[in-house]
Amino acid sequence: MNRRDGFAGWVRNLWDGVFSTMVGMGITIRYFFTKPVTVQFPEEKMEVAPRYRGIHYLEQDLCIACRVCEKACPIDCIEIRFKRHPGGVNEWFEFSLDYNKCMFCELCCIPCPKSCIHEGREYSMVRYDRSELVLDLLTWKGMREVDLRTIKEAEEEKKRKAAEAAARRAAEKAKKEAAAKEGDPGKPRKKETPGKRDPEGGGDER
Amino acid sequence: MTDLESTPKEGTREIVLDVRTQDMEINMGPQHPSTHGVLRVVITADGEIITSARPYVGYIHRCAEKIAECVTYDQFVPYTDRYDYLAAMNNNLGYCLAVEKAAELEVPPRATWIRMICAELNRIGSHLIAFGTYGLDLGAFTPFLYGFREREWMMSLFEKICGARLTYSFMFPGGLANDAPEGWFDEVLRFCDVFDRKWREYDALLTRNKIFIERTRDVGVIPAEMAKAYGLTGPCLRGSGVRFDLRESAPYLFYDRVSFDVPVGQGEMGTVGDCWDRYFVRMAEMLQSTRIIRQCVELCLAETTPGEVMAKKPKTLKIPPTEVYVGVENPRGELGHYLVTDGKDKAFRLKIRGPSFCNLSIIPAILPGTMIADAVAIIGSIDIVLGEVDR
Amino acid sequence: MSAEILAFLVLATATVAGGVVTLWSRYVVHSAFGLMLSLLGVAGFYVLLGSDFLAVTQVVVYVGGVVVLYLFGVMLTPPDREERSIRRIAVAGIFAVAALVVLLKAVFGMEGRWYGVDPDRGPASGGAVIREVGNAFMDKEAYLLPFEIASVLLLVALVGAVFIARREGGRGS
Amino acid sequence: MISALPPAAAIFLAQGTGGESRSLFRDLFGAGSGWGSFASAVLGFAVVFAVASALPVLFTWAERRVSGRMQQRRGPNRVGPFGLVQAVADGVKLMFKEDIIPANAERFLFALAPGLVLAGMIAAFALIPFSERAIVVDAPLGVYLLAALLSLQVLGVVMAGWASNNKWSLLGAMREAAQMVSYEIPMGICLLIGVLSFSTLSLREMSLAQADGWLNVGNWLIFRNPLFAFPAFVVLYVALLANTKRAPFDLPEAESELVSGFHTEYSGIRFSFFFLEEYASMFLVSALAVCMFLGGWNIPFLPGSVVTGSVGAEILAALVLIVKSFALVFVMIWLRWTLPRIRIDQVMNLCYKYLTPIAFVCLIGTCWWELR
Repeated sequence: MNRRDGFAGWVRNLWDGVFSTMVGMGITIRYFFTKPVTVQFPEEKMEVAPRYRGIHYLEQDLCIACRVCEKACPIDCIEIRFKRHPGGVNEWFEFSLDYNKCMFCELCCIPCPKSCIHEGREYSMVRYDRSELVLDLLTWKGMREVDLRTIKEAEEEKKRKAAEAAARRAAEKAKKEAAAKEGDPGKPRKKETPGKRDPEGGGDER
Repeated sequence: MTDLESTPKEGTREIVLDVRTQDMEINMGPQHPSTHGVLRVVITADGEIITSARPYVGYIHRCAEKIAECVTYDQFVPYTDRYDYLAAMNNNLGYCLAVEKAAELEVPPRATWIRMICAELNRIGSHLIAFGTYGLDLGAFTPFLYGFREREWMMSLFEKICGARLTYSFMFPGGLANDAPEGWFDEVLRFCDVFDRKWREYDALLTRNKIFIERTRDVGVIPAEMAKAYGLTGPCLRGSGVRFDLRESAPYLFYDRVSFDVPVGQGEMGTVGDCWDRYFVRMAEMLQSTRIIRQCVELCLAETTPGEVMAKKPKTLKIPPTEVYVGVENPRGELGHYLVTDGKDKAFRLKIRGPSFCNLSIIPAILPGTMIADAVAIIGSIDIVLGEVDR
Repeated sequence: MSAEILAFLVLATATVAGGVVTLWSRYVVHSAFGLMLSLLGVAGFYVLLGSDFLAVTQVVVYVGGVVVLYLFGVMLTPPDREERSIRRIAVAGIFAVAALVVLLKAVFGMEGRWYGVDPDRGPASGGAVIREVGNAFMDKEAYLLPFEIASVLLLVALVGAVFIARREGGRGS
Repeated sequence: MISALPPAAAIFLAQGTGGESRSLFRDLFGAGSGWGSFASAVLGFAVVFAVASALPVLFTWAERRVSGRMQQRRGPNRVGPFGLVQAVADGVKLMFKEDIIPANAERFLFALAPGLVLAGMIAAFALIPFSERAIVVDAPLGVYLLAALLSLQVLGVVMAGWASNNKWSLLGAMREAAQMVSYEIPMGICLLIGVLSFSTLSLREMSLAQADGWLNVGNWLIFRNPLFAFPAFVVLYVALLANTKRAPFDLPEAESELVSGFHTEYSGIRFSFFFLEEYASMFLVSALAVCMFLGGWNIPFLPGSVVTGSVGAEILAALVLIVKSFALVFVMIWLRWTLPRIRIDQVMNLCYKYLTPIAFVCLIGTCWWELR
């Protein structure tokens, strides 16, 4: 199509060059008079989608410290340190995410049995130092008032149960001693098992 | 400046008038504005004419294949995003298809349709980068930003469906992480319409520009036989006039249910297989992609109901010993995953065939004899992503 | 000391320094740049002499053209690290001394001031010089024939250069 | 500093060729030789340097704003109103940046080159007639001298490329040498057309000759001789684009090919010299084209006789010339952000196969037109 020799080709080339340049210039000048599409970042921020995978947040009161997220993370950027107390209460020391490594793949959120870790809509994370990029997601450390109460209650419960059990045992013993009878497997059902993995891959968390 | 004290290399040669010139050895990259990443090409040049070129790769090798043996099947998905980071969806897709084939998972049709839409959208996004950076390589800045403008919309579509803008980790073995949110399909259709209009603009601004044509036609010609011999795939192969597209020749997903053309290079501006042909194949593919997307959206809405996007699969996927190979048509060519399993929850071996790596292999063959400016045009027209070359 | 003498001294220094660099440097490129300096100095002399047309021509032809072509030709050459042979220096020296003698004779043979503008003539007006030059070139009585012969010669040289430079089967377009 | 020497020398050269000039400064110091002319040279240098370094500030801003808008971006908008002070801020930054000379570079030539590049451009600025009297040096050889000075900067570029001891720089320098030497031919021929039409070499006289006529535009060269002068104007414009290394002829610094071409190794204040040169010469060559083809300072639709004499009229005329030149600069920017870059052999092709023949045809046509 573009191959033509001799003078006709010369003229054709010249015309093509001038014409296509004009067309291109027409396009650029048209945009010259349109509004820019730029978003002026710090002043105006782009509306992120509801599903945006940004900086994590943790619903700590739901979290049962099952460490599933820690295991699911392909790059081991989650570190969880806690101490389990009676009454299903966890004394929190650390639930940190290393954002030097984190790649926001959401793999930690998908298997969570309680759906308590989420990727939020915050995305701007500017720090002066790399070490500051290790964020602790905990909203409280250690234990709350309510936890202490729960523990106390649990301990009291335990004590009561123990006492009851002791009493029962004593009674049973007495009974056993009195006559051979079937035992009571009454064991306190306290331990929460990690929930089954959500087969829908987390589903739509909206 | 050349140094005569070094012994003349094989590049030394005599040209007209007995002027003895010594070739200049230039390091193009790894830090060079137009090597598309950390590619290093050692060029021997006689003035402006290249006499030999040797690419060196491996600067961002990240052991993706080894990592695949150390993480579970689900956990590897984020890594697939990262080899061809411009087409993360397509990488996700290729990997998931391989795992699904090995595990014999049944993927719900809605997930398949959405996968197709995402793959094609990402193809557009990837080709837009190819288009933009190619303009950049040839000195035209504006098309780059126009391309980015449309790509931005495409990325926000992905953000709406999966929450990420570049590394999506959206497809998992068995289906998708999420179903499409409300109104997403409509926006996809709107995007297609607008994109088709903008495409005409790109065409007028860059594709049909005389300078652009002169820079790209008859440059870096890859004959069909040579392209096949070097194992090129994707637009590089089709640019040479070979009609080979996995979506057509070995349909996966529902590609056999939609109609589309496979653009091949026809030598419209010069020789078949020149830079312009490769470039134009990409441009034409973008239009085909919008065509596919429209059909997919229509069929998806007609045939499926929302919600069902993940196959039933065990909590920890364990695949009995088998080996599979699945190739998908990535924007840059055939992305192959060869997966060997051994019954554990991790792959025994995963071999990734990156299209860019194979396409790159042709550089030493076609660069000699061209000019340095052409080298930039040729490397750009092959459209490599170094993340995938090195993996 | 008038400004003119100062200018002359500066220009003379530049010219001679350029010449010395041209001769002494082992880098051919340095020589070319030295030549450039020397030629520019000569252009400055022409300015001082009020011959602006000649000065500008000197810049256009020698500095902008000849030196650039030299540079283009020699830019890729390595430095000449060979020992300088006594014979070459001797031959060059003989020529240099001979030229110096001739030049000195010419200089001291001049009457009146040998720098600056001839006080009797006054600075030549640029416009007038060009007109004179143009007329001389186009005048049948003056230089028309040599001018035309020279242009034909240049044309032949041009065609010849194109013919030589033409590579067999060059690239398209 | 070494870098400042060549510009001073060049302005001296330009002053020297002034002959019986009627420039403002000559009037101020009395038209004599000796210290008066030296002082006027110094003053002229100062004025020209000020103008030539103020314009790039404006043009870099314009370039970035215009390119931004053409790409649907905003361009600089943080520093000062509309980001106007951005260029100043950049200039200050460049001044305080570390000035690096590569270890194996030719230190002397490396330092000299930026000045040499600037020299021709600055001296050429002195020759532009902003109005009938606002002209630093009214050389009778105007156009010829200007062409000579423009041809000087190639030496600086070649020197920079060679002295950097960098292969990319060297390649850029070679491209520059080839390009400049080639494009001087069509440029020269097109300038010759102007000379032929007005039978003078002085830009001031050319501008004067373009006054009056129909609506005060009829005598502009491109309207007076539309058949040949207009194509010649286009050819000249393209050749000047190549001469200023502007896109699509920015091969010597083609950043996608040669990293940054001849100024790859330059940084800080020395780099700013190259930068200054590029942007100032954009204005310079535009003003040259305006003076020759677009009526110089003549105001359209306003008879020339109305606006001569008074100081206000002079300022108005200067403004008109500046506006016209800005228009051409805008087209340069516009072209840069539209077109891809040409390959070096195509640059040569364009020059020798297209521009030169067209220019010759225009020259012969103009001869016929003037003799008609």
